[in-house]
Amino acid sequence: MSVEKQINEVDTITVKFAGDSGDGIQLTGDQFGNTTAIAGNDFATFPDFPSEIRAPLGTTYGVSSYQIQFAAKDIYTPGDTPEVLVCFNPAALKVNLGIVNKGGLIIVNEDEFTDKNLKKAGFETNPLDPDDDTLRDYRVHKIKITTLTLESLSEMEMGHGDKLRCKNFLALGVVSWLFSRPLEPIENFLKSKFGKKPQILEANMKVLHAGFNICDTMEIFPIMYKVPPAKLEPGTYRNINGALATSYGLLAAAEKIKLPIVFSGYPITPASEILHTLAALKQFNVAAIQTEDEIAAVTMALGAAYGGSLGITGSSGPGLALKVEAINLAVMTELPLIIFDFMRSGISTGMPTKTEQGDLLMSLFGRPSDSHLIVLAPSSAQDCFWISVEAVRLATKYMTPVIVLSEGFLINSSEPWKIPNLDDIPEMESGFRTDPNGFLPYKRNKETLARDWVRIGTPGLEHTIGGLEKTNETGQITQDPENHDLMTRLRYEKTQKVANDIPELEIMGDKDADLLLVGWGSTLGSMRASMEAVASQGKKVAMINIRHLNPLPKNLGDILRSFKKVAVIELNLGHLNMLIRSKFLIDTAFLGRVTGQPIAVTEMIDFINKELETIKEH
Amino acid sequence: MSVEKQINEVDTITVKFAGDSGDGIQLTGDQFGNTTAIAGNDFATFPDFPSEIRAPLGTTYGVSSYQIQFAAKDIYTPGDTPEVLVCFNPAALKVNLGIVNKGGLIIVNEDEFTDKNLKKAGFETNPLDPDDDTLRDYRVHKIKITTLTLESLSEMEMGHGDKLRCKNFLALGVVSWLFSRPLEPIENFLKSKFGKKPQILEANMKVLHAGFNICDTMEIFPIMYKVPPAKLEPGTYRNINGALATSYGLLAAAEKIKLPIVFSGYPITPASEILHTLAALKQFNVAAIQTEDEIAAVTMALGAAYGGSLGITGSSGPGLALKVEAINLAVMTELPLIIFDFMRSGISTGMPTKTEQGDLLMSLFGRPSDSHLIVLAPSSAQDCFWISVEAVRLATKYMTPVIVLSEGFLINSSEPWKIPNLDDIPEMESGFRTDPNGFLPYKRNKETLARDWVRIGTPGLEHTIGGLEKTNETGQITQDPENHDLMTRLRYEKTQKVANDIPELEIMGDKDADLLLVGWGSTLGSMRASMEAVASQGKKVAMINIRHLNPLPKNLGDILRSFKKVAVIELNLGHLNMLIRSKFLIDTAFLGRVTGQPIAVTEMIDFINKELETIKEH
Amino acid sequence: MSTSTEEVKYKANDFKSEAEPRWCPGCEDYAILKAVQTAMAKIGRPKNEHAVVSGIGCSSRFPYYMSTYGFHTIHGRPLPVATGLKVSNPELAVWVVTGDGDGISIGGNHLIHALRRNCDLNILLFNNRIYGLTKGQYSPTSTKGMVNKTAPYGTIEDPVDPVGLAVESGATFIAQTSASYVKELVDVLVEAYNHKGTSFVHIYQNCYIYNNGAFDGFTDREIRDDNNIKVEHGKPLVFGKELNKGLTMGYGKFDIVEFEAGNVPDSVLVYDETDPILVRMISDMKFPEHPVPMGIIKRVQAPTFEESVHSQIQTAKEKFKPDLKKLIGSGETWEVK
Amino acid sequence: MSTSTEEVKYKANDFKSEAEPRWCPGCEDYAILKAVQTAMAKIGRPKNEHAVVSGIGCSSRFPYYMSTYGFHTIHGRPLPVATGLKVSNPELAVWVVTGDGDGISIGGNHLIHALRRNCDLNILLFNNRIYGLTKGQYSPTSTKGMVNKTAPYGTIEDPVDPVGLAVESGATFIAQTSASYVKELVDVLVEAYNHKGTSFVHIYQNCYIYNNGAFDGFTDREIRDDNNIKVEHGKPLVFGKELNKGLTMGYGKFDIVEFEAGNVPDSVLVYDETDPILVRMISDMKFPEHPVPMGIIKRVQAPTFEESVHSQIQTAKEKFKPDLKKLIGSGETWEVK
Ligand SMILES: Cc1ncc(C[n+]2csc(CCOP(=O)(O)OP(=O)(O)O)c2C)c(N)n1
Ligand SMILES: Cc1ncc(C[n+]2csc(CCOP(=O)(O)OP(=O)(O)O)c2C)c(N)n1
Ligand code: SF4
Ligand code: SF4
Ligand SMILES: [Mg+2]
Ligand SMILES: [Mg+2]
Repeated sequence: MSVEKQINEVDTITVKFAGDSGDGIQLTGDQFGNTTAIAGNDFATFPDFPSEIRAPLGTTYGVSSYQIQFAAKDIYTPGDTPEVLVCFNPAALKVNLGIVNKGGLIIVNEDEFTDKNLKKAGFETNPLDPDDDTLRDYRVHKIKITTLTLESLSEMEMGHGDKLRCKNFLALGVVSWLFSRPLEPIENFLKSKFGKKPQILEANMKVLHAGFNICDTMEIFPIMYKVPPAKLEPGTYRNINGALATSYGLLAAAEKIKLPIVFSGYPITPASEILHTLAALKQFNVAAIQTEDEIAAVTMALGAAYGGSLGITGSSGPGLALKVEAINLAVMTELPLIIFDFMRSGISTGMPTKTEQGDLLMSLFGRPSDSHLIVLAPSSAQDCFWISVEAVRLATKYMTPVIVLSEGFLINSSEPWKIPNLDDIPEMESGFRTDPNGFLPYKRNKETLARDWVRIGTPGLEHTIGGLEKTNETGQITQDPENHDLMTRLRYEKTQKVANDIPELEIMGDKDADLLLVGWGSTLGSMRASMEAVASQGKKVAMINIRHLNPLPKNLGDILRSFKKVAVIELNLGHLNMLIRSKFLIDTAFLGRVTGQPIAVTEMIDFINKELETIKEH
Repeated sequence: MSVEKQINEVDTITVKFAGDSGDGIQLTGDQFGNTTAIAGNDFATFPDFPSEIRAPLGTTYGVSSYQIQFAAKDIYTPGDTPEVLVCFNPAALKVNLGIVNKGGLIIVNEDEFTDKNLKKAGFETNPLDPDDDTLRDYRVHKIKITTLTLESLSEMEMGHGDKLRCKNFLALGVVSWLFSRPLEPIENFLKSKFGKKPQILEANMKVLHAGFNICDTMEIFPIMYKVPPAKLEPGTYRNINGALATSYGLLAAAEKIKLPIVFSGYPITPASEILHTLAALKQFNVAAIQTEDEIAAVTMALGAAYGGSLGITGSSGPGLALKVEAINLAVMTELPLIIFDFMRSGISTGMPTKTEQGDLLMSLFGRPSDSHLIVLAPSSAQDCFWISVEAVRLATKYMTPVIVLSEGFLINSSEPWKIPNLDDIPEMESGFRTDPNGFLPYKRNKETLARDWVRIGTPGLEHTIGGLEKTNETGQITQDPENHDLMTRLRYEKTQKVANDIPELEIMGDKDADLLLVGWGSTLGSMRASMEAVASQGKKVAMINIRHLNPLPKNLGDILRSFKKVAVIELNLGHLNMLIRSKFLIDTAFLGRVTGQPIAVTEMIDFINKELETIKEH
Repeated sequence: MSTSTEEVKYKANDFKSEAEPRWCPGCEDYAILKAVQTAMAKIGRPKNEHAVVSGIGCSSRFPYYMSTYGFHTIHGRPLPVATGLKVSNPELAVWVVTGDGDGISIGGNHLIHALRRNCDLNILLFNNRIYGLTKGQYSPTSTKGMVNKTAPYGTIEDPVDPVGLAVESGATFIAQTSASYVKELVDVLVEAYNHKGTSFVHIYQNCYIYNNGAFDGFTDREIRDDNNIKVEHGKPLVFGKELNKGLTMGYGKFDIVEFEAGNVPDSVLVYDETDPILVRMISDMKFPEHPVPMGIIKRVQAPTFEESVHSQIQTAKEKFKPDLKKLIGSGETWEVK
Repeated sequence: MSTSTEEVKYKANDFKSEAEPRWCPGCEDYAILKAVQTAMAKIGRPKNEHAVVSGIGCSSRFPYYMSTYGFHTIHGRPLPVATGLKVSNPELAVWVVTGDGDGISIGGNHLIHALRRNCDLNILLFNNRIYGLTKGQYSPTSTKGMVNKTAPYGTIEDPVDPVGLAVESGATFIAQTSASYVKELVDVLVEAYNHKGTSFVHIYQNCYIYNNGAFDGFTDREIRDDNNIKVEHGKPLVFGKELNKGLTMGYGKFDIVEFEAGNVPDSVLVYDETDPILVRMISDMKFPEHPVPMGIIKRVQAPTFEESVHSQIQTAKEKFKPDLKKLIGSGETWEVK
């Protein structure tokens, strides 16, 4: 295909697809992401959808969207605001209008801008009317996506509805042309997906090419964009989201420790993804069980951990709330239970499909009495893989529950991932005790303070555990006052011991800076982007991202104290902030936002600049 | 009865009764407490019993005990260590041996010191043997309590077992004599209890007097004690424990706000007491409902609060754990749900009948996302009354859940209580909205930020609430990012507003001291006793007890900052301590103990002295 | 509190809120919504006297679309919330909307205990044999072997029969119907309301997106007359397109007899909704050997929970005057001067 | 895994721990403890191959007194814990000890779902119709009107029938007996063990302290033969001190016939533990109109949960080789040089 348009080479660009939940937006986004990956760009995505399954057509609350930033350099976020918005209907335009960059490109499916749809979306006038002001600041391209789809399929013998369902591939063809993307990856996908349905395959292929070709022939766009490949580390890459990375990490850990997985869960957005993924990967010795509720889920996993398997469960806030009592039993019995919490927005049901970092304090302190366990948090989609491995390593080595605080945002967002060599991951030991000699159920390893893990069934090691307080070493139940004080402290100390076994924190950015940004979890991306933006203006900033939240890395205190000012950034009203203040008595600055979205890089930059000003003034 | 013995007048004394769970120890203690009250002493009691219903006879883990300190002056604790120990069997002696003051008096039921019982209790030799060293440091009085009981009832026609069951009243007679106590209150009790069983009444009366008389005739004790009446504020007094005080406080509040109570609970030690008490007081418009579990308990109470009643529930740690999700719904829907947590020892089942202050952080932070509510804690048995009233006042005025952190220790322990004049308690307003004009479910009162409480059924105010995030004021569900941020902050601010409506903290002790002790809940007693003990050595100490734990009283920061050193004391590993450090960035000292028991005054005094030394050194 | 339907005071639309329902196009929840609004109009009480309490699920979005009082609670817990509400405000008409996941999986225990408590609630269980809101996992009523997101190799658990569970739990009113039988549904809802005590209404509801056609086997227009049997108190147990089949008492279960339409033999049983034996047998019928029963399966009178609670309060008041000053001043007291 | 009892390998005492039981003197929990130990000796597997999982309650203290593996979990949750254990270690004999509060009140939902799952667990439900450990509140099996700590004016809820609930939940093995029938109890326990799938054993257990004599009405030595009926597969349904009464098929329920001892009429039914109709009728009998059934009420074969879980894993392995490197490297990949 010869292309003679003006080609605009850019470093980084953000594109957003938006439409009805039924429009196949997520699929379109994913496919575009794939072509982007194969073109060698770095990228990050942000799928965002309503909690309704299929809200009534054309309503604003039914809008689903997929944002992707891709670049010729390392990038860390899906971008604050899109330069290009592809709207499948008026509602999608309505919802996203405010956020497109001035001068940005808006592509709309003109067919959908009917009076009825405009009214549904809450438009009083038609923004596509030549004399309407709404879109004055943008470069608008109207394409009759529906009509073109139907036209290009006019010869095919298939239902009208089936034809309509192809329209997102027309849009994909258009956008592929616009960003000089090859169509092969999408074609490959279509072939693998519809291999058994040749008609649908053919239709989608047709429409995809139609979309691409009309751009050539109809001269819709005066320019095309080109984003050159990023300079990534050499290796084999794939596209990964947090859901897959989490599951693969668990499988890798299970292989390394040579134990089967019993994953029991109760469906809940966004945690269900993990249950779905593992249920389809039973061949890796995974019993993936849907239970009657979250209490059954966590106790079943605990029963499996007691038996000698990897007992794992996962949920989101409302489900975690139900698991509290059982997690305390796991702390008391010192069993290696692993609990994933995919944090979502808001107290109670809140905004189930939106993201937040609101469960940190609950994970640390949300159990009756002094109850301590390990808390980890992945900082990116791919880090979910490594955190899964780490969770298995620490839970089994220290015989303690581990909570992994993951995020709705990480589950769904994707990025390029250099596929790791599994052989590089160290083997792990289950360390099952088999020797009856001198066995005492609560006798501890001197170094780790862990008690022995016994595979239930082992001859000679019969013993009973439970939720009542027990005598140190022997495990006999007792109400002895000093023993309870001792055991409470031992359980606490065991968790603290883990600090000797985790990597120290590494400072990113300028070690000589006055200001240190502190964050955890998914804010890594936007913090890094903000830090680099500020640094590029010649200002000094440093940052850390904490992946081990309990215990905290040993060098945290030293790092904090070596900066004039420490600013904590979180998607909550101040969880880590409270922890740091109480532990290190440092008067931190704080930026917390709970909008259900990542904090915009621009907002963070403002915050950083303000803090830098304050330091100067002093 | 003429008494010509030497009478030893003492200021304060601690007595402990100990025996098998079946020996009627708690009843004996209660009765002795009553005579003490009527004699005009101040006193404090500490009943302590095993979690088994009736553990096998004669075992150490089946020992039940009741400790009481009484005095001619104000006292604050049941005493660290008894000067007088009454042992009903060898196991009771075994368990309590270490704690009796050197030179203290030990009264034993000699009959029970058989070989079998000694072995059960784990004695290798008989400590009553003249040449046995075990009891060398004590003044031991052997009384054949069993034999004497049977002898004094030899003429009565009743079963052997029934006769034996009277033996605790013989002991009560003995102790009454020893402390120059009148028998009338006990007689009155027996008459009211056994009015319908004349034989049992007669037998117990006989035995009681027999116990008293043998002391006269058999010259068992060389001395008697006399503890003169304390100078209490004038008024009518009664003996009260925390369970009754809590329940009466709720009834008083319900009367003041003119609303019925729906109290729904699931049995659990030690919270069940409240359910039992209220179930027997239905005449006060109380629906006391036992549910299938704690989740039903809390949600039923929530349904009642939604309807427009006082919806109240109560539990202990394991039950509170199950209520987390529903409490978050109450925070989200802004309904006046009241949750009692009678804290008990240990994570998981722990030590169910023992006390602890381990649920503070959970109450504050143990819910997904940023979820804020009011947390109160009574500081003594009688304060349970006032905290109940305060909980109702704040929950209904601010339309928010309130957690009352009470303690197992407070439930069971008793003290003299000057009966309040109910007319002095201000009336309260339910403030139900009835006016449909301008009604919006989430519109807030400007001063309190509370939304309107609507009695469900009111015409014209129909609306729907729920766990999804809602638009400010209108209450329509929404996923608008900025709205969620706003609502999260509003919910937080509402709780903070309460600080304007609660009493400021009052400093006890010496305001000019260098050292401030900070505590909450039941440690009030031992902290005060310790502070006064140290003060009596001429050292300056001050203290505060925090009853409002969220929000904290407004003057807390100023108070903390006005002392050189702040020391936090808790029955946990540092909950309030963490809060204070993070909020005020003060490098506190800390004393935390989790033995299931109150911290001993002597231990606290050592701690205070050590802290005073440290201050001096600086 | 009047339930007269003679004077038409309300229209279904009076019970409709301004919010636009957010269910998928094609979802049968719409039909149930309409039926409830129609039933309320027939019942004739103003909207402020109704409260709709729901759990979490597609079905549980229900209260938002009603102009009555509504409480969208948490997953599995609408029943105790509704019980608390009813005990607090006994004059309200309290409706509970729940799903097969909400009401039988996570909320199964509350269901059993609510049914034996017999609080005057109207429970509508929307059974689509799937988890809709969380996008297609199996529920406790999913048929064994069904393939779905959490069971890519098919489910391995035997399904729960909601009506059987209700019978075993001692429910005093049990009805079964389908969202596609709108008229019957409305009638059942009015009767459920009229019943004093817990009414359990099991409604087959098609989830268009994740379990489409789940009930076609017996609700499809073509075949339903041969696969359903309408049970009605005092009426013979006949079914079939031509009403040519009937149930007779067999060996511990019903036998099916065929006859010429119109000539119902005496052996065909006349249904008695108060007879525990017939109730048990009707609910023990297994499709497809037997037809699926539709209508009011059980209705018996018993004291309601809230009545008992309040009558005990009354008894207590008669026995002990509620004098708080006296209570607090009771026991051994003493004067300090 | 041998269940042969020919060679006596173990004595009851081999399954006794050193801990002294802490139940009240007179508690029937002692008798059940002894029976379980005796049954284990008969079963003939070493103690390390048994695990006893319990909830919270007097009954749930059980594991401490056994020399096997034991897990004293939390209130109401022993069943999912045991299920996780059994799925993880299918070769173990897993016993669950629970109470009427633990298993039917807070844990009722897990019970229903465990029974329909059919994991190979042996569930022993100690029913004393009271909460023992928390000192005397009513339980879901307490008789209506019973006065106790939380119901000073009497309970107002209809009790749950554990066996009926088990039948409705599709349990594959259901037995009922009493702690005072030690020999029968031991036999039932051995059979429960032998059954592959969930065995539900409902045991009437007298709480000496808080509900003494609760079952005297039908377990008292004097009258029990007239008030119990021993159900046994293949044996006629006869009872009475003289074995002079029997059950016959009536109108949807059993009729009782009397006859001369020894002359059992043909109309008396022969029990079939696999017949859903007889099972339902036996469990629907209400005391005192009918005798209380004792023995094995139901026993049918069905795939167990853990078998199905592992066979799906097997199927998956056959379908997809478990190659993790390949999996992680799957999808669109690309090289960066
Ligand atoms: C404690 C908790 N666990 C899980 C969820 C997620 N969740 C929401 S609805 C639902 C099941 C819905 O199924 P059903 O009750 O059948 O309703 P339907 O959507 O099919 O109408 C689940 C698991 C939740 N909201 N809360
Ligand atoms: C979550 C939780 N709620 C309540 C309790 C208190 N509790 C312990 S045992 C029990 C009931 C015991 O009754 P049952 O199961 O019948 O056992 P029994 O003591 O009669 O053998 C209760 C309510 C608890 N331990 N945990
Ligand atoms: S997912 Fe199913 S049940 Fe839910 S709204 Fe859509 S069609 Fe209805
Ligand atoms: S309270 Fe009852 S059930 Fe519990 S140990 Fe005592 S007698 Fe047994
Ligand atoms: Mg459903
Ligand atoms: Mg019981």
